[in-house]
Amino acid sequence: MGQMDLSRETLIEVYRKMRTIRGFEENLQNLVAAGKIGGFMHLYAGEEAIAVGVCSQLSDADLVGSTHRGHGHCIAKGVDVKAMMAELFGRATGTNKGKGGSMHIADVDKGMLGANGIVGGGIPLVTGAALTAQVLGKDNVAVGFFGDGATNQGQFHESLTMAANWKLPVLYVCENNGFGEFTPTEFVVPVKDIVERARSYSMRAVIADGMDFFDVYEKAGEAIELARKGEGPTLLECKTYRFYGHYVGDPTPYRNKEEAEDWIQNRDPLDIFETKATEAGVMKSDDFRTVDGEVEILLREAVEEAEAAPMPEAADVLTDVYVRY
Amino acid sequence: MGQMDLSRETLIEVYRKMRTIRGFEENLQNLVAAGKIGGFMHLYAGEEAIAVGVCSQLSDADLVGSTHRGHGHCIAKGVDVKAMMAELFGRATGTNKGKGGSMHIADVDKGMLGANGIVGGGIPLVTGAALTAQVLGKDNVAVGFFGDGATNQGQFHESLTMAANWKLPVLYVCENNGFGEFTPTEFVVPVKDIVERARSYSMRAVIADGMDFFDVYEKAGEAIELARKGEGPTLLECKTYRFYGHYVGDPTPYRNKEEAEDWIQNRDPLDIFETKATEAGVMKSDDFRTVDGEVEILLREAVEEAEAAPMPEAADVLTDVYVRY
Amino acid sequence: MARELNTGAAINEAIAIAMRSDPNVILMGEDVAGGGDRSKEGTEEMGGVLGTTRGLVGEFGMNRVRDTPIAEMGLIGTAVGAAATGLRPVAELMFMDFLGTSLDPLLNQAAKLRYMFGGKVKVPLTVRTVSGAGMQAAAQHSQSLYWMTTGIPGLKTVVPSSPADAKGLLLASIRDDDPVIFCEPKGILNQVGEVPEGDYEIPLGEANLVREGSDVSLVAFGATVAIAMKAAEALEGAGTSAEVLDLRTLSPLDEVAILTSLEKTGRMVIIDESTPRCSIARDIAAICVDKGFDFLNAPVKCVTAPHTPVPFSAVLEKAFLPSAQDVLDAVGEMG
Amino acid sequence: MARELNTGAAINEAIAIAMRSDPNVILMGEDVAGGGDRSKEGTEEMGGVLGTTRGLVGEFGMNRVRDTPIAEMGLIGTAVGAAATGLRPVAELMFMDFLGTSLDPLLNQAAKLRYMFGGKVKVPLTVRTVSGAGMQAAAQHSQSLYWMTTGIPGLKTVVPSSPADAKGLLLASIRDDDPVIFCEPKGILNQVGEVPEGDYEIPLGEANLVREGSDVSLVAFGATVAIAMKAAEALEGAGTSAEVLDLRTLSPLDEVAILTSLEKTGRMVIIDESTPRCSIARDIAAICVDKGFDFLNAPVKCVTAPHTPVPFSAVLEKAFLPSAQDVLDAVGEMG
Ligand SMILES: Cc1ncc(C[n+]2csc(CCOP(=O)(O)OP(=O)(O)O)c2C)c(N)n1
Ligand SMILES: Cc1ncc(C[n+]2csc(CCOP(=O)(O)OP(=O)(O)O)c2C)c(N)n1
Ligand SMILES: [Mg+2]
Ligand SMILES: [Mg+2]
Repeated sequence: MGQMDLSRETLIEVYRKMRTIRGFEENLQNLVAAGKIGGFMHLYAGEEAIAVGVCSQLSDADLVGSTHRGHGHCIAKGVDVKAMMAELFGRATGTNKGKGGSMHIADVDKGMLGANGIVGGGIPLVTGAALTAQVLGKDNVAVGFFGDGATNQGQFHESLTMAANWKLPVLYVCENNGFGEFTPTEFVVPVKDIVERARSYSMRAVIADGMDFFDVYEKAGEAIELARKGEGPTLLECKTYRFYGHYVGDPTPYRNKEEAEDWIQNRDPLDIFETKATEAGVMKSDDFRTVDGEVEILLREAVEEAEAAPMPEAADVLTDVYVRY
Repeated sequence: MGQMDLSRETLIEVYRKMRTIRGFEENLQNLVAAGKIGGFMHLYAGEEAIAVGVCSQLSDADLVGSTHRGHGHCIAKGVDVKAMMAELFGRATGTNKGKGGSMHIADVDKGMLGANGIVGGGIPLVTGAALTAQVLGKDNVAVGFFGDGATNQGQFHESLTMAANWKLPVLYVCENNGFGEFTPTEFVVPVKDIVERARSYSMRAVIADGMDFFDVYEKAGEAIELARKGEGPTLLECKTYRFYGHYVGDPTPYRNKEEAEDWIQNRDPLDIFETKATEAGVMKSDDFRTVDGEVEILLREAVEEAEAAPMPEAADVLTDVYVRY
Repeated sequence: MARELNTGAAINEAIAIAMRSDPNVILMGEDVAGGGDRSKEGTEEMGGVLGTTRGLVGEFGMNRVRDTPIAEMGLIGTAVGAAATGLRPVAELMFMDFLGTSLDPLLNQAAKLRYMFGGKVKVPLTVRTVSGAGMQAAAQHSQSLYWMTTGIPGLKTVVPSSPADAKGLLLASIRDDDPVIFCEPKGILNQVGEVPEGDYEIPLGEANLVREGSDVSLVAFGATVAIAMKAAEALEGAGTSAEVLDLRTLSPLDEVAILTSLEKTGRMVIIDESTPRCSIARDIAAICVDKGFDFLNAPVKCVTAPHTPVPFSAVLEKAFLPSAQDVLDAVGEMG
Repeated sequence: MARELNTGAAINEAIAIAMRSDPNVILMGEDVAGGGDRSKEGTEEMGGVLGTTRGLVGEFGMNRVRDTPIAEMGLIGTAVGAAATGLRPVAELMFMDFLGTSLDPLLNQAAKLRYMFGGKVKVPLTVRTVSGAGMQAAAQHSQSLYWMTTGIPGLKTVVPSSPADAKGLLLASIRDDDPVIFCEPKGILNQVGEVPEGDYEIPLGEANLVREGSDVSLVAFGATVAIAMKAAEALEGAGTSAEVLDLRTLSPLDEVAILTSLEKTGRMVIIDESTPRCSIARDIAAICVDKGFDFLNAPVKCVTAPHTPVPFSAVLEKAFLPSAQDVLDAVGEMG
């Protein structure tokens, strides 16, 4: 696919998603630091091109499973940003009625099977979603996002084995950001590229530049098409970097300062997108600044409305465990 | 290593081990059918060359972890055959005082960390044994035996990842006998050769003919030497076949009759050994028949003594849970 | 004449009925189809290591009856994902001991998704699993871990005590919209009994009063119901009238039935083949000393296995398992 | 002046002392050394996600302080294998919820090896893990699953309630020859208190009577000890003398101390931050209604969280966790 086959309207929406994710995370960084939001918070900033590159090719019927670093996948999959913000504030109006928080934010109506606090825990879930599609003969696909660290989990190995055996319509997207918490990937993952691991499942595997929306879009697109056609799963490794620490508050002493600077200054996925879309003559600087402004307003409203929204009732702690009691 | 570097004395002991395993399993087949021994029973007959090929190069300080199909590994590692038989009869004189049975038969003094009823469960245990050696700077190694089916377990994936990262002195021996219970390997293991899976750990991997003692001996020997020298782990895949069903009583409708006949008639590891050792002029027919007779006597005694041995006291159910109560 | 089946066959029939009546029901697990030659679909298959699912692949085909790798975390996790997205999977966990290799998708996903998502998803999953001792299968193949699944909010746990109950409870479990752990105790798998034909459900959460009595309540479930019945007969001989309550479902628990029986008799023994600490037996005893305090005329006794792994030797396994004699002793100790 | 430390620092000190006094003690877990530049051993490290093990790699080096992959089954399983072959590993399971991904080596190996082998092996493993709610970490990072490990014969389970206890109990756990699950409740991690210098052990299996009283026994452990103390003070104001027993160890359990207190007061409330079914609270209540029946003057009350997952929102998490008010209510209900 030529990268500029996408229309201006589409690219504007792509940029809007990426900008929204970035802004959402920047807001959170401040809100958590200010003590307004509690819980464990992992930010997606820096990895926007992956979530948006993949999810912009999915419909609501396609199912996505995510990680502890899940805000980006939610926004990319079309989950309402205001309801997300309300969730993080623990409000009754949140996506999960305040019961989930950052690590469990979800919206099944949008095909978002949830962030997941268990590293590797989302992988079998999307494998199961793909199984549903296959058993029922539907043409929707499932996509599982996970980190480099998660590829060491048994759940990764077992799920990919099953998907390979059954040729399930699933795309596994590894967001290789070079670290699992504070430990560099190369200390604990004994392969140079994560794609090597696909050989254990005779699975199709592709590497993408996770900072470049167009590269992710193209490679994910092929894989999704193959999956829809019944040609089985792909492991897509996206090389990326997280711009903040592992969690909000992480002082990141473990990472190389120059390396971090280089990624943040020179490989920002939003900058790369802007440059490419501008150079191709499809979008103009104004387009970007307009979106920037709109996103800023949206997020400001999201925070204000979330702060003003009602808390759940204490009695709500008892509901939603079972369908039938 | 030239295969006939081994002395006649050594080869006689090798054959004795293989013959003992075969005879042990044949006895069990009958004893279980006769209702004299209870529990779940998985026989090793057909795979003798692997256990003996590997374990004949290990000392008591080298640690071995096994599977539900563990009698062969125990005998090869030097566990007392009479105590083993007593264990299977549930006697107080058994290796495990009657508390373990077939799936947990063990003798840590002989470096045998036990059969294991959990598929894949022995793999982290031997990885830990190798860690002990590395931390304490000892030169002993650990060996984990497991089936083709076990390579689908998360414990396999996680353990090999750790061993690769740390270059642990461990040899992983996959006994690929073409089935996991009743399901052919190719239906559930999405690689042609199990060694492919070593790529996921950048691990050295070798295939051996599991029916040929000499091939296993040579390839295991190299791997053990590398491990002892601190050069890290190897995955050794041994192609083999189990002569009986998955468990005693399994009618094996799922396996191809001709294929089974072919393995049993033409690829019996004892026959192959006898032919090679005879052709090389190191052992004579008489040597074999002498061992056969000695083994028969040993096993007859083992069964008689086990049957005559005392049962545990009912009160023993309460002991050996904790070191300190 | 009434038709008799063993528990395994009753379970097989329940699965077949559920699959016929709902195309979203699938069966998956290690060897549930049963290996063999895939070109001859439905022939020669083994149908699970104990043969419980034999023949189902023949009727329903390999799209709906799936052999999985030996990978419980993946198998159960995939079933959870399938359940959350429209299927109603029946997943077989060959032995309950394998919760060790499959806990996460049950503990952290199936049990919690609905709650974490604010009620916006349901997980209609049934995990069938063989529990209990009695086959000399030793420490890693004999555990009664239903206390573990009962302790996890969001899961339901069912333990039938007869072929007929197994069928009706399994049908109800499969059709329940919550994740259910359905235990098949080794002690009842070969038990033969009358099993009604056709489609029927036994509701989850309702205990079954299998014998009425006035002097002491024996609360049991699964394989211990037979022990309780045997003890009740012996007690009758000695002039003590024992009531036997079969819980059928451990979660949700029929507290009303338990307390009603306690109110009637004032004395209770709970018989549980698992180990004692944090067991179902103790859970129920605690409910009695809280909500049933005024009814109590004697100590509540728990008859359980000892706090040890399950031993192999027949002699030891027998000493490990609770017996009717243990129940009589407990009643005796009550004074 | 007495030296004060928070619980995390007390734990760090205990590990350092254990490692200094025995070369077979090693520390392993995800980020326990703390990532960073391996060429500068011991510098800049994070020391665990909560910083508890900071600095240890500097003193003991990377041979004895090992960062593992995010692979709990492999990490804990390897630690079990190491423990069975001569080391005395301290393995960190970052959060107790991750029992989901690490149960098998604990349930089916560590807990059973000794028994299955007829007593011929020991597994001197300590698994340190953070338990409990209170940080809005939601359903998958807030569980108090010590009931699960307590229910497994062969494992010991320890839950300290203060920095000083954490240090002494951890030293005893590491030196114990059985596998010990050592819980570090979120509720006490930042608690500051006096901690004795040097090497001392607090024996496993002995409860600590932290407050004497005559009217009601409050049995607590870990983070609920503070709740019990608060309730005891409030009760004192209302003229009720409450005794507070800190269990310290859940397995082995100090039944004598529990029954002695019950004998004295005749009334008991057990406070447990886990969910109710098959909980420690109910386990103890069951012991009371069996062995302590003659001492009982009132229903035994269990104050626990409800039978739900742990919610995220602060309002809901507060409603989920037991409070001193809940204890007062329970005492009130006893009549
Ligand atoms: C089963 C499990 N183990 C450990 C953790 C703690 N943990 C949370 S995020 C994380 C690092 C994950 O690394 P990676 O998969 O590379 O994702 P990233 O954070 O880099 O996006 C860890 C260890 C967890 N949440 N779940
Ligand atoms: C965790 C676990 N899952 C399933 C089983 C049941 N089981 C016992 S042996 C076996 C087959 C193992 O196949 P493989 O690893 O190839 O070994 P083989 O029997 O062929 O020697 C299975 C599924 C088990 N014991 N443990
Ligand atoms: Mg990462
Ligand atoms: Mg096999």
